[in-house]
Amino acid sequence: MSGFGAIVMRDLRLAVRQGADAAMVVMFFVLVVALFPLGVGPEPNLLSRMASGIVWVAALLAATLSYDRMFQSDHDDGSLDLLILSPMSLEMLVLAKCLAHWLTTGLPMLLIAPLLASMLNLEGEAYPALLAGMALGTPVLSLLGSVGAALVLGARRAGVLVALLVLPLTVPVLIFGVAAIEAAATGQTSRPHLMLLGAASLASLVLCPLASAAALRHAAS
Amino acid sequence: MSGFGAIVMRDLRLAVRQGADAAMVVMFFVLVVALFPLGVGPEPNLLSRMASGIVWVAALLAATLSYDRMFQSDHDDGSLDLLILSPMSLEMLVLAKCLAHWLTTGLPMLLIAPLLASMLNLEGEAYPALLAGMALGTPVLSLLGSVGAALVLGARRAGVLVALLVLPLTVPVLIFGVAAIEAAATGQTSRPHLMLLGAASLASLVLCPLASAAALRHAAS
Amino acid sequence: MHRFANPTRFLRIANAVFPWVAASAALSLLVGLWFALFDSPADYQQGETVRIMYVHVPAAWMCLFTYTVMAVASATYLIWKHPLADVAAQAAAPIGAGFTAVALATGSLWGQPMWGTWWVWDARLTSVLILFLLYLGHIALVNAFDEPERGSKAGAILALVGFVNVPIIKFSVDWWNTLHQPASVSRLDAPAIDPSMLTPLLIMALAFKLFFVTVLLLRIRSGLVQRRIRAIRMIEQAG
Amino acid sequence: MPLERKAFETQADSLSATGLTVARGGRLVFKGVDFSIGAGDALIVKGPNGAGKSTLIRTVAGLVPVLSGTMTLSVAGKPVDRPDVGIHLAYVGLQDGTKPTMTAEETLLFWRSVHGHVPDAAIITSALDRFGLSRRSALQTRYFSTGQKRRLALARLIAVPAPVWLLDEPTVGLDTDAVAALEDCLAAHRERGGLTILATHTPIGLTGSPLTVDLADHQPDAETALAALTGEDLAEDAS
Amino acid sequence: MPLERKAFETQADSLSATGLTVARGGRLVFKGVDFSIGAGDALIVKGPNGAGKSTLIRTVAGLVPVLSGTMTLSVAGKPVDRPDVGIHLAYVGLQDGTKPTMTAEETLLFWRSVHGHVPDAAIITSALDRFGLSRRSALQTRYFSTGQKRRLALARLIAVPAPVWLLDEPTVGLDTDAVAALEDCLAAHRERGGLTILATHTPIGLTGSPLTVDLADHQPDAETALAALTGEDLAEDAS
Ligand code: HEM
Ligand SMILES: Nc1ncnc2c1ncn2[C@@H]1O[C@H](COP(=O)(O)OP(=O)(O)OP(=O)(O)O)[C@@H](O)[C@H]1O
Ligand SMILES: Nc1ncnc2c1ncn2[C@@H]1O[C@H](COP(=O)(O)OP(=O)(O)OP(=O)(O)O)[C@@H](O)[C@H]1O
Ligand SMILES: [Mg+2]
Ligand SMILES: [Mg+2]
Repeated sequence: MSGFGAIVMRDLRLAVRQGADAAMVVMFFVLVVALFPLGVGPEPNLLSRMASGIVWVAALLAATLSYDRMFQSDHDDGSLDLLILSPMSLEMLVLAKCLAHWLTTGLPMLLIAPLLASMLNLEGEAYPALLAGMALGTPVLSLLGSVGAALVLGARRAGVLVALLVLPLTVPVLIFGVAAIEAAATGQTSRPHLMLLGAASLASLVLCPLASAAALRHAAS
Repeated sequence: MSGFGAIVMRDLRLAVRQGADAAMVVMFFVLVVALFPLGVGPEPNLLSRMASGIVWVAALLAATLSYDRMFQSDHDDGSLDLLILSPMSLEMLVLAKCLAHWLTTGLPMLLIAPLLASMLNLEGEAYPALLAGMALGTPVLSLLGSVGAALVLGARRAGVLVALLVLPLTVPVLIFGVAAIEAAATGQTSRPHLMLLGAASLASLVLCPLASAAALRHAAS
Repeated sequence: MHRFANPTRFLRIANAVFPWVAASAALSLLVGLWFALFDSPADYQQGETVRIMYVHVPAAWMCLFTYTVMAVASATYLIWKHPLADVAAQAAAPIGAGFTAVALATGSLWGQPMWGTWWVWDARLTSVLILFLLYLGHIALVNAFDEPERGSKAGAILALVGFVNVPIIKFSVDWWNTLHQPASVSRLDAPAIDPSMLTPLLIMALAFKLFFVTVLLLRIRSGLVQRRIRAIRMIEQAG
Repeated sequence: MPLERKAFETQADSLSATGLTVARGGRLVFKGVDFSIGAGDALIVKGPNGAGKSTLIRTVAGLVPVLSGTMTLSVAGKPVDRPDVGIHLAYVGLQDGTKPTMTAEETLLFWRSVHGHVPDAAIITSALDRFGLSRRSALQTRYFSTGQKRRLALARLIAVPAPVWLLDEPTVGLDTDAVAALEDCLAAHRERGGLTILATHTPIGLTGSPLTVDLADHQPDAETALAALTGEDLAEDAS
Repeated sequence: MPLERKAFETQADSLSATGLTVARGGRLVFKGVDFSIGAGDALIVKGPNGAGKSTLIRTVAGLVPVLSGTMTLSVAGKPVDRPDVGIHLAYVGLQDGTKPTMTAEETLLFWRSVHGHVPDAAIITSALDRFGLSRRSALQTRYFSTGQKRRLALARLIAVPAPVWLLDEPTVGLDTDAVAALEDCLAAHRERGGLTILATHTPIGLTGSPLTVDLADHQPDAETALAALTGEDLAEDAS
């Protein structure tokens, strides 16, 4: 098995064995979505107007909570040193990590999002935009997250710090994702917004691994 | 200096030295509040209706992110073993920890909340209720947080797990806190809600240290 | 009561009573369902949808009941350290989660015709959703430790702390003006509801209780066996 | 508070255990360990990797629960009840309990006040001196090397006096000077009538003839392990 | 991919450093360290706590940047350029790099495939055997004791062959059997013409006459420290 595959497999295995990370992220996602109606009151029409925003904000926050696990534990137990010394390039390493992270975070959220949206009674015609948006947007979250996670390695209180670094960067995802849904809900086309999301995920697919790899190089020592 | 004071002082010192934890929690608080207008659109009247909810939800989430630091690092570096063996009672230890946590989390949020509320143009007459609510509510967050933080010690994925355990328990705080503001905003009295908050914080002041201490007792090994 | 806390003795008793409980559960369920589906009138206002009540209400009652059982068992475990109480609490959690899920599902199915929406964020519905998350959190916590002991203790403490939610659910409808209870209680308390509707409801409630006991016995048994297996495996692996 | 004063006036006369049996992660680690040491005695815990040395020491400290067996620390003639045992112990484990952003001096001062001692600059300095850290006393411990952290952990023994020392592989990562310093401290401690339990792989120079337990002789065989870990005994244990 | 194949076919002929000077945390750790070892040689890094042993080893591994001085690893006649050096190294530091929920076997298999080796059960088993872990091969490492984790970390040396071994206090926490096993491995490695750099406080039996660097002789005095840390040198270094 190639180094890439080995790392993805291992991270998935760890996620599954370590008390189902994926499940927990999803549960947090659900919790955040559940908190809002409590905060802003139950009026269905108000909620359905905010549905898209709430779901996306919840997704951002849930993802944020999960970033620290990307490299932190490898850093703490010394695995990262060994991975850096291994023959595989750091960029590949980062990509493998991001893929594993997306599979245990983005994908499950993508799958549960429609259910939550329906609980916030989102308009029916908006669902395709919601799904497409999340499918294009969640990878960006994982990729940007890797940069933040790599940058804060060795810093104390990495948890909150990474949130601070990454959240602002992921704001565009939030905006386009919501815009796409709004457009669909109001009967306009959501293609432009989705295109932008796609562009964002392509760009981050190219750039983020470079940035993360650079950060990782300095993280050792 | 008594053991209690020593622990409070030390935690504060650590918070200050370790890249200003307090500042980070507050910044996260601000970020979450800032995300919403982006998510749900900028209409002032809509926002002002949601202001109270948004601020409280943000407070809950920001607090949630900070729970893991209550005991985790002491657990990882072995300090907790020594604290458990020390002559001071675990309940006192927990109270000291909660006080330090509140001073570095609840208090700063309490101070900045009015500013954020005004950014979401909350009605003027609601501010006293907002402040009173947060003053009574944030201690509950710290106290309940200590229970969650103590429970997940040594658990895998403690970070997300603690969020899952504590958020549901803190929901009543959210509900009463928002209700108080809403009442004030709509010209009714917010006393009953504030009374309930006060009752909640008294109850948790008595019960949470016991629960946390029990959890800590089993956390070693 | 300590005599029953001994796993082996408990197993003997459990095995003895199990068939009867299971049988009566199945029977009452059949009878209840038959009444509920065929031998009870459709509601003059709700029409056939009222039949959802016969599943929803018992399930809803059970999700509160189960958590109470869990809390009591946990307290017993923490105070008297009965391993059996611990096994029982852990065995109850998934069942309770199941009942809660059913209450939520049937509730929202019922809500569609009644309130014109699958879901409203009123106090009761939300607090039940939170109860559901508490169940899941409990299950997650118990399984998140290397030391089974730690998981048990942590789970027990959480169960006790989380118990505050039960009265909140129970009285949410009285504390906050919600969409939920008015629709329900008026319907139940009103003389309009005649035995033809109340009897099946009560039979179903009984059936759910028996069903709970049945599954609980099963899970406790397998829980005890699991511990034995884990012990054996650890020994042959690590010697 | 009285609790806090107790800490440093005491003088333990004996620490003994009989039939100590401990399980971790659902697995029996060792069984039937007996020992008894009096004032000035040192007990060396031997055994191959994984025999249970660290576990035994943490058990004595009360950080790991015992499955069966008894342990008694008697101070001033009468036995101390379990929760208070910790007060009389100084435990140096594998983790150093140092905070990266606190200086060596602050660390020791903190532990003194937690144990209810008056902050006493002289003692702190002498403790740091003893382990050659005086030049680094004002340096944050994140700039410390492995061995320097270990030295700081050991300096706690001087800064926070206690009648019973529990040391888990104290020489790990220490250079020869530091080992010598530790040996002096041990000698002085036993002079004063202090008790010591010490797990180590490398030889440590100890005056007199220290007692030893070799955990290799206490490894459980399959049957006992199984019996001890399945419910029954736990239940009996609880009774 | 070629990168991955390179890893285990190589045979290093020499590793040398001249005038190695390193700073950490804005503080000069050691200066002017020179060494040069050829096939089959072992270099022992000595020095009191805080002298810079770990730092030196991590510097050689390329994990810590050098302030000034040069380092060259030559493989098959020609020097390897910095980024690729890691490929030829096996580094065993103070952290074991084990995951609590992965079994010993999985851990070694993972490191093999990361280094582009074919998964080879035989080698894994022999590696675990070598360090007396074969009976624990299917056990998750969270159940391992300190020394067992260390053994697993060392087993990596066998499971993932590399021409240059960098060992930082490899004997820490090992019992006598394990130390003996390590000594055998070292002998065999040097037989094969492998290079070894090794930091230790405790004596390790090494065949032949190993070279040594004593970092006590390379501690910086105040002015050099200052000079080295002011911009100029860094600039030169960068150029
Ligand atoms: C997902 C939505 C719903 C949830 C989570 C829910 C939850 C509950 C709970 C927890 C109870 C038990 C109350 C107690 O024991 O005191 C209950 C009872 C009841 N529910 Fe629901 N419910 C939902 C929807 C509905 C709907 C749509 C109706 C019909 C209009 C309904 C009618 C009733 C009735 C009649 C009772 C029994 C009366 C009583 O116990 O006071 N529920 N429900
Ligand atoms: N992370 C760090 N940041 C800054 N300075 C450090 C760091 N780690 C170590 N140092 C400094 O570098 C010096 C050398 O540290 P190093 O760990 O290499 O020493 P060592 O020889 O390995 O000591 P030991 O024998 O205790 O392992 C120490 O005196 C310490 O002050
Ligand atoms: N956290 C844990 N959970 C479960 N089992 C554990 C845990 N820690 C250790 N064990 C088991 O207990 C046994 C004893 O561990 P312990 O650390 O006491 O051994 P030790 O004698 O200190 O070994 P070493 O010489 O390596 O320090 C080990 O064989 C291990 O399998
Ligand atoms: Mg040990
Ligand atoms: Mg070192």
